[in-house]
Amino acid sequence: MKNFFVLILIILSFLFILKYRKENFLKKSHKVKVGFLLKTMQEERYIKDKKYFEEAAKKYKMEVIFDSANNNERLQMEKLENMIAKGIDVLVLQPVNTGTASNMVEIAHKEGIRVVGYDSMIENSDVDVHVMQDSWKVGELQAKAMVKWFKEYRGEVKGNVALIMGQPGDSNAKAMSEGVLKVIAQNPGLKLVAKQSHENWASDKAMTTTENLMAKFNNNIDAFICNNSGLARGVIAALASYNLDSVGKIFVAGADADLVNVRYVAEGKQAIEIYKTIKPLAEKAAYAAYRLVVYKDKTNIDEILLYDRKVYNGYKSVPTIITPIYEVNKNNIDEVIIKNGFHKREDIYN
Amino acid sequence: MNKIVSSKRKKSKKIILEKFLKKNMNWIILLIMVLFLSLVTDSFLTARNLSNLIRQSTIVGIIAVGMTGVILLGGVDLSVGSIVGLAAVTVTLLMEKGLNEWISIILTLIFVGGLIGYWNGYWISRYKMEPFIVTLGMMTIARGLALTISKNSSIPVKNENFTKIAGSYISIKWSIILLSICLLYILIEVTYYAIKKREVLKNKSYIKNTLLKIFGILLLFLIFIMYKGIPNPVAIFSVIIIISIFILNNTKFGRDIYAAGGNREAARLSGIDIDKVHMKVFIITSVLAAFSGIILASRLNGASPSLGNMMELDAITAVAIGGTSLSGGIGGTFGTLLGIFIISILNNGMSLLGLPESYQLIIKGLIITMAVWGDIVSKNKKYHK
Amino acid sequence: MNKIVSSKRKKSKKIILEKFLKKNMNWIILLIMVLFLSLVTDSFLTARNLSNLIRQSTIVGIIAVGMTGVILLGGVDLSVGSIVGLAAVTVTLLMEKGLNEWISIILTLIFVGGLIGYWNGYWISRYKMEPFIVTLGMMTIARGLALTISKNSSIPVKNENFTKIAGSYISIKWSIILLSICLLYILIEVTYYAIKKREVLKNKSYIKNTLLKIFGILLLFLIFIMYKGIPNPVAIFSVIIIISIFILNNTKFGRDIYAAGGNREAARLSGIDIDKVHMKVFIITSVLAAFSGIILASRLNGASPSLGNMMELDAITAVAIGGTSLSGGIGGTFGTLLGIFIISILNNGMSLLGLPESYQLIIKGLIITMAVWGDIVSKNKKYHK
Amino acid sequence: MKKIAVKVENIIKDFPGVRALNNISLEVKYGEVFILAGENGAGKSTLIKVISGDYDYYFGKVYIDNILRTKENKIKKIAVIRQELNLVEELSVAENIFLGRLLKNKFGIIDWERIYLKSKELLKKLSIENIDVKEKIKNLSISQRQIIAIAKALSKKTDIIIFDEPTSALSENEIKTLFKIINDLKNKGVAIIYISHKIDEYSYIGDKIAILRDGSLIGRVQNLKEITLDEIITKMVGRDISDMYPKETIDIGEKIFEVRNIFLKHPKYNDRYVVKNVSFQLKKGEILGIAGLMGAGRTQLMLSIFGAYEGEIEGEIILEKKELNIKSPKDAIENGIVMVTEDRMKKGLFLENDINFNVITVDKLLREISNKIGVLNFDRGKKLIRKYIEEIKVKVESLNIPIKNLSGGNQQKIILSKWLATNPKIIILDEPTKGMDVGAKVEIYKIINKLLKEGMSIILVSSELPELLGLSDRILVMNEGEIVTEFTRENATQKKIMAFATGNFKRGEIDE
Ligand SMILES: Nc1ncnc2c1ncn2[C@@H]1O[C@H](COP(=O)(O)OP(=O)(O)OP(=O)(O)O)[C@@H](O)[C@H]1O
Ligand SMILES: Nc1ncnc2c1ncn2[C@@H]1O[C@H](COP(=O)(O)OP(=O)(O)OP(=O)(O)O)[C@@H](O)[C@H]1O
Ligand SMILES: O[C@@H]1[C@@H](O)[C@H](O)OC[C@H]1O
Ligand SMILES: [Mg+2]
Ligand SMILES: [Mg+2]
Repeated sequence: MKNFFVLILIILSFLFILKYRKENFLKKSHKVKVGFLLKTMQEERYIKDKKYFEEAAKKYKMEVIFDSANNNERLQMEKLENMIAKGIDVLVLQPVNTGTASNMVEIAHKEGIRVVGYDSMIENSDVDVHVMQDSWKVGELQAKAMVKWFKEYRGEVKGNVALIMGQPGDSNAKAMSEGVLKVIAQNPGLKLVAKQSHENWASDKAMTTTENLMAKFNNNIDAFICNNSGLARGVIAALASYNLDSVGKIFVAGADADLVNVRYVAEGKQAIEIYKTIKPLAEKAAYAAYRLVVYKDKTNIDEILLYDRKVYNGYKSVPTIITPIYEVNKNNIDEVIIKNGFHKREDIYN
Repeated sequence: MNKIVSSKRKKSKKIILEKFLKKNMNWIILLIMVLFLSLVTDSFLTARNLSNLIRQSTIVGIIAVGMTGVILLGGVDLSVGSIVGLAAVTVTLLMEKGLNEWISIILTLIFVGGLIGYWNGYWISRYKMEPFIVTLGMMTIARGLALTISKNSSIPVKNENFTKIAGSYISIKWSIILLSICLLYILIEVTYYAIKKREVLKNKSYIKNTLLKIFGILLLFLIFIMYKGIPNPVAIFSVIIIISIFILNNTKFGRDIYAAGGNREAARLSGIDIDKVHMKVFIITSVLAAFSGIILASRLNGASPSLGNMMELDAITAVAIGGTSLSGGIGGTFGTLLGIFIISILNNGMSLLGLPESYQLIIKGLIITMAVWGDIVSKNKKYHK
Repeated sequence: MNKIVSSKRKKSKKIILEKFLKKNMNWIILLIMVLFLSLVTDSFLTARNLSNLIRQSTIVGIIAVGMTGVILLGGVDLSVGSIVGLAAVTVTLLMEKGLNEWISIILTLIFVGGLIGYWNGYWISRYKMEPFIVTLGMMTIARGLALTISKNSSIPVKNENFTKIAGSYISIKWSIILLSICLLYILIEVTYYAIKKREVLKNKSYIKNTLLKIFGILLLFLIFIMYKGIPNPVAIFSVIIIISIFILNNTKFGRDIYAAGGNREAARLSGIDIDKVHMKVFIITSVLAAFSGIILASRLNGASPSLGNMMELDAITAVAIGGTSLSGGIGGTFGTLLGIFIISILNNGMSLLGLPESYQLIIKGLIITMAVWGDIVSKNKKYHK
Repeated sequence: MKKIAVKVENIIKDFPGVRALNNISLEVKYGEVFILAGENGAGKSTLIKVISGDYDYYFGKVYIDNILRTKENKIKKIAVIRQELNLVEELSVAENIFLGRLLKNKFGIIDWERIYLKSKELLKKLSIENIDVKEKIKNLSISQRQIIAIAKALSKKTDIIIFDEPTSALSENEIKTLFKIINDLKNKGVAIIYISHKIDEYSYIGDKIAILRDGSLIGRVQNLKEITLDEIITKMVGRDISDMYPKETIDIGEKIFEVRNIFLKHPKYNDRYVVKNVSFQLKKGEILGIAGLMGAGRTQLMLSIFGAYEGEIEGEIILEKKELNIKSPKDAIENGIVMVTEDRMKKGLFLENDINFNVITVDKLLREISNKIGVLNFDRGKKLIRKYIEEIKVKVESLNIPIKNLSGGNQQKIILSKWLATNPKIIILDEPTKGMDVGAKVEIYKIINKLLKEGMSIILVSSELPELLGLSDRILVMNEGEIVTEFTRENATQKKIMAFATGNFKRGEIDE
């Protein structure tokens, strides 16, 4: 019993602290606090996102409050709430789900926090600025490279294509796939023989799918287009067991330019990767966030920062900074990957 | 003289401390977390953050209430996470089709919650199949259904009323009134006992619980009055918790659950319809999961088919940390509430601390293990078989 | 005349058919699937596809062997999927640090498999904690560790030898020799019984099993000789299966598992060291999971920390479909093998059919439920409590 | 002088709230049968567990062959046949017999052949031929299991064996065989500790006796020749028991209950019947005894009447001229038929819960004390519980005591009071005093009498013939699922019953 009262006393003293603690106490620090909320850290690229963003924020003397949401949209909203409780001034948000993230924008806005959409479009929302590459374009670029490959290696654009998609329901996966599908539709010689989603972007599942497809079509598949690098690795692993992991034999495209895949490209195992430039993405996002805070009282984005164009997101035309995407092939690794500092030369070649 | 074979004898002071520590392991973990977070972060101990935290705990919390019943029966329900996703998608689709929000909600509760619960309950009670495997199957099926009907994409909500359901707060005035009523009720109860049944007041655990309740309500007072009032989902969750505690302790149905979970055969031979009890519990659990999905959709202003992924594990964890034995028969909702708070504070705290996801996972796993260990050690409970 | 109180009486012809159907439910499901896929797709019944299919089943298969032991004890191990990821990452990192492939493999087996198994076993046997919750904690921890040590990225393998471990085939010549030895062994056994112990040959289930084995080996002959020989992982898996069947049936350790799973108290009082049995089984399971992770890394030519996600559920499903009771004491590896094949054929078939993921999930969930239902009904097994 | 096998000194063993053993000292020599007597809860089983090394924590010393048992040196040579059998249901008879000590060949691989052969031998020694050693335990009846448990202990080839109530589920014949074996063992110099509530067995096989009451040794250890049975009983219960079977004459009324042509299909084998063509009647105020050997089908027959049989049932059940359709225990209870099942621990009690819970947790009672929407009225519940607990005279300090802390006798009384509270017309008692001491038995018998007076009728299934003969108005004898004969109270004798129960006579045949 006595112990229990001690316990209560301790808790009561907490209450005391709670009561006399003013919330604006938090806002005392003069540094601008920018919240950077990613959807997950469970892909290679996100380490870079974080690193570049923090570096850029430093330049603007902003304090970064970072978090990620384990690919879980509910969790992401909670993390946002936590960030707001921590007193962020502006938010850079990569939505887990592009379709349902508008609510997060609304929540932030209610607190007077402006939002920069990061990496993917936040649909149907009042988001202030987008900084993103165009996922649809990623798919389109992959498919165009494939068309080129057909011409080069097969002489004609005719053959079987398999589309290896990521997490079912993922909006980016969907956008990229649509980009691919559009190009395929434009080329009557191309036949889409398979279109398969993969739970959790699992590369081993992509490997299994590839094995099954190769058996089904008796190796008669000419190209695999994958929604990300991990999936492409699974495809390459499967092809390797038939000694078909070579640009000359089968076209494989991935996206993210993970180190291993860039290496595959260098070794001639994989045809191309799409490099979604992360550094400019992160830097531009930091820049936009900074401007949005500094020019808090201005409402017209045109007066605050430079952007490329306005993109309609279902609710309004959002001022959007588009960051470039590049095709990575055997010939341009130096230029696209190494010079940009994305991967080191010695990591790729040895 | 007797020689002591046992080496367990220790000085009594030490034993008392040890006993105290063991008995209150979960509370101690909670306290340490709270202390630590208050000291290390500026934002943990603010009304706003605490209000958030409590609201955040409601989604899993609602599911965990149902899960408590399932686990009391010695079963487990792995399908709840997928039901959350399916319900969220369904309710938004129905509204998109132009249905009124309440009709959509009711249809979802019946057709997602009710039917899936019935399916689970059917195989489990009719064919005595393991709940683990039946609900594992349903977990897969429901996720597939969610993907199918949503055509793999997320669905926005345009209905303002729907958004308000989970998004708004009970005004501060009403919050004060409601909380005061609760407080009053407890005080009346105590007075009643003081007058009519003195012996109850001598019961240590009754006193402990009452103090705890009063303290809890005062805390809620502080938090919610300082920040916007009671969030709607919290109010809903509170009602669910209270009802579930009441059902488990004060109704025949609740008794049947404990009996069926404690000794299935004895319960059957006492005339209790085990199958019906299972059926009901699984239906209620699914309906609660569907309800949780609806609230989530309202909070998120939309739904996507992957919502609720892995939530079943969070719910089970909360129940287990809360001291309900996974082999059935022992435990209850009050413990689950504690479990929910431990997990929520943990998640909230680590996020405030800005720990990377990978560390968060490690720490979370460790704390789960420790909390359940504490519970087991304290009550000398063991899993059998 | 007798009046019938129960309405359950049926005509005897119907009963015989029903009995047959029930008794062989899993085989019937398998047969229907095979028939259906052979008719509907051109590629299912090709040596190449079947060879693939069998190889694909080995990753989960190896884990399921360990899981069979755990489930025979009445427990469950949720951490195996994360162990796969952690082991895959660890072994590739070690090789990247320049270690030889065999040393890397051994270190991984010891430090990932052994240690995690020990951790799980420790809490479960020392404190009698529920395996469900201990391994749930470890599932989170191990995933966190995998993310931490890999710095969230995928790690390539440059070591050619390592890639060969799971990537290559046993040459056709050797495959023929190996399979012939197996066949020979069975024939010798039969002859031995025919001469020495006639009564065994009268045992229906012995004959059934022997015929099944012979048929199986002939089938493998066909498949592997027509396509490249026995894939390495399949050879490894076969060895693991055979050892595990042998251990479960013919060693003290194996019988101790059945005893401990069937009646913990009786086993303890018979002098069986329950704690040690648990410890061993959990260690073996983790080591097998780690091994599976290593093979997966070799197959994939690299590793990423998210590998093995949800694999625990596949393994548990295979065990359950294979007729091992989730409450312990009944079942075995042979059934698990059948379960693995059912799942693999299902996955392979749906992928050949080009079904969208969402339908695949629905069908998979239904088949899981039906298969386990068939097993339960056929053996009149029930879950208790 | 015979050598000392087991010696215990000043043993104290505490459980939360109970001192189960209080300063016990005694010694057991090789070549003698040492009887441990005492009421339920006296501490006999606890003492056995201390001796055999099941408990790590206790005060005092245990010597086996004059070597002190310590935590490090546990000395595992003692074979125990435990009260709670402890067999693994899913494993075969043979494997259970050799559990933990499975025979291996020289490669360390288990030698199933030898295990089966040895098991057969052992069973033969016990005169049991009809049990297949490959059969799973779960397919055996309780008495068969008991025999397997004995075989298991005997297989250990040790020279200290403890029997904790081995005969409570055995038929007379089996008991005879067992006694012969015990005698043989004794003559071979084996030390035997024997616990039983059947006091007449003591003089038959015992050499020495120690009597426990409430954890303490009453008097000194004596030679059985020095003490009479009455003295033993008096010492055990601390008072005189004048009449073991206090049968009171009650006016037997009209026929109230009847079953006609009951057939029970085996739940697994469609072509086998567990009970065949059973018909009988029961009158108001009557005790109908049912005798039979192990596996005669008595339990299954009763379960079927109670709606709890798992296989298919044919036949008619008629209560008060109304045909009943009983599909579950709930239906039976609703109609006033209740059953005290034979396996208390597994099928009767909620071990984790208190007395309160255990009494009130019957569907009918719960409904009685709840309102329309199912909310329980605890005050009403408590009143009900108190009333029936008082009626049956259970002495407990509080209703919040966990049921597992009560002795077997008190547990059984709690179960009885629970059924009484449902206001039954017919009570089925399946081995109601199994494993109970004489004192507790007499109390149960008194309760039975009281029930009859209150107008209930009782079906009593029991393997203890004296009990059946002492209490029943009529006795039915079952053999292999059939009723083979019926005796009135007056012309029933143990011998006649056994003749029919063993199948030596068939229905209609007249004995002698
Ligand atoms: N594990 C336990 N925990 C708490 N109390 C126990 C435990 N085991 C036994 N007891 C208590 O110890 C006392 C002695 O029990 P024990 O089983 O030794 O009696 P017994 O003489 O064997 O009785 P019976 O004839 O009914 O078998 C009883 O009061 C019992 O309730
Ligand atoms: N659930 C069951 N499954 C299979 N066989 C059963 C089952 N229950 C009982 N039997 C069989 O039915 C027969 C009758 O058993 P029952 O328990 O009714 O006998 P009994 O007369 O009560 O004998 P006792 O209780 O002394 O063993 C036995 O041969 C037993 O093996
Ligand atoms: O970069 C990819 C991202 O665009 C997608 O949404 O998720 C998977 C990542 O690999
Ligand atoms: Mg005893
Ligand atoms: Mg019986």
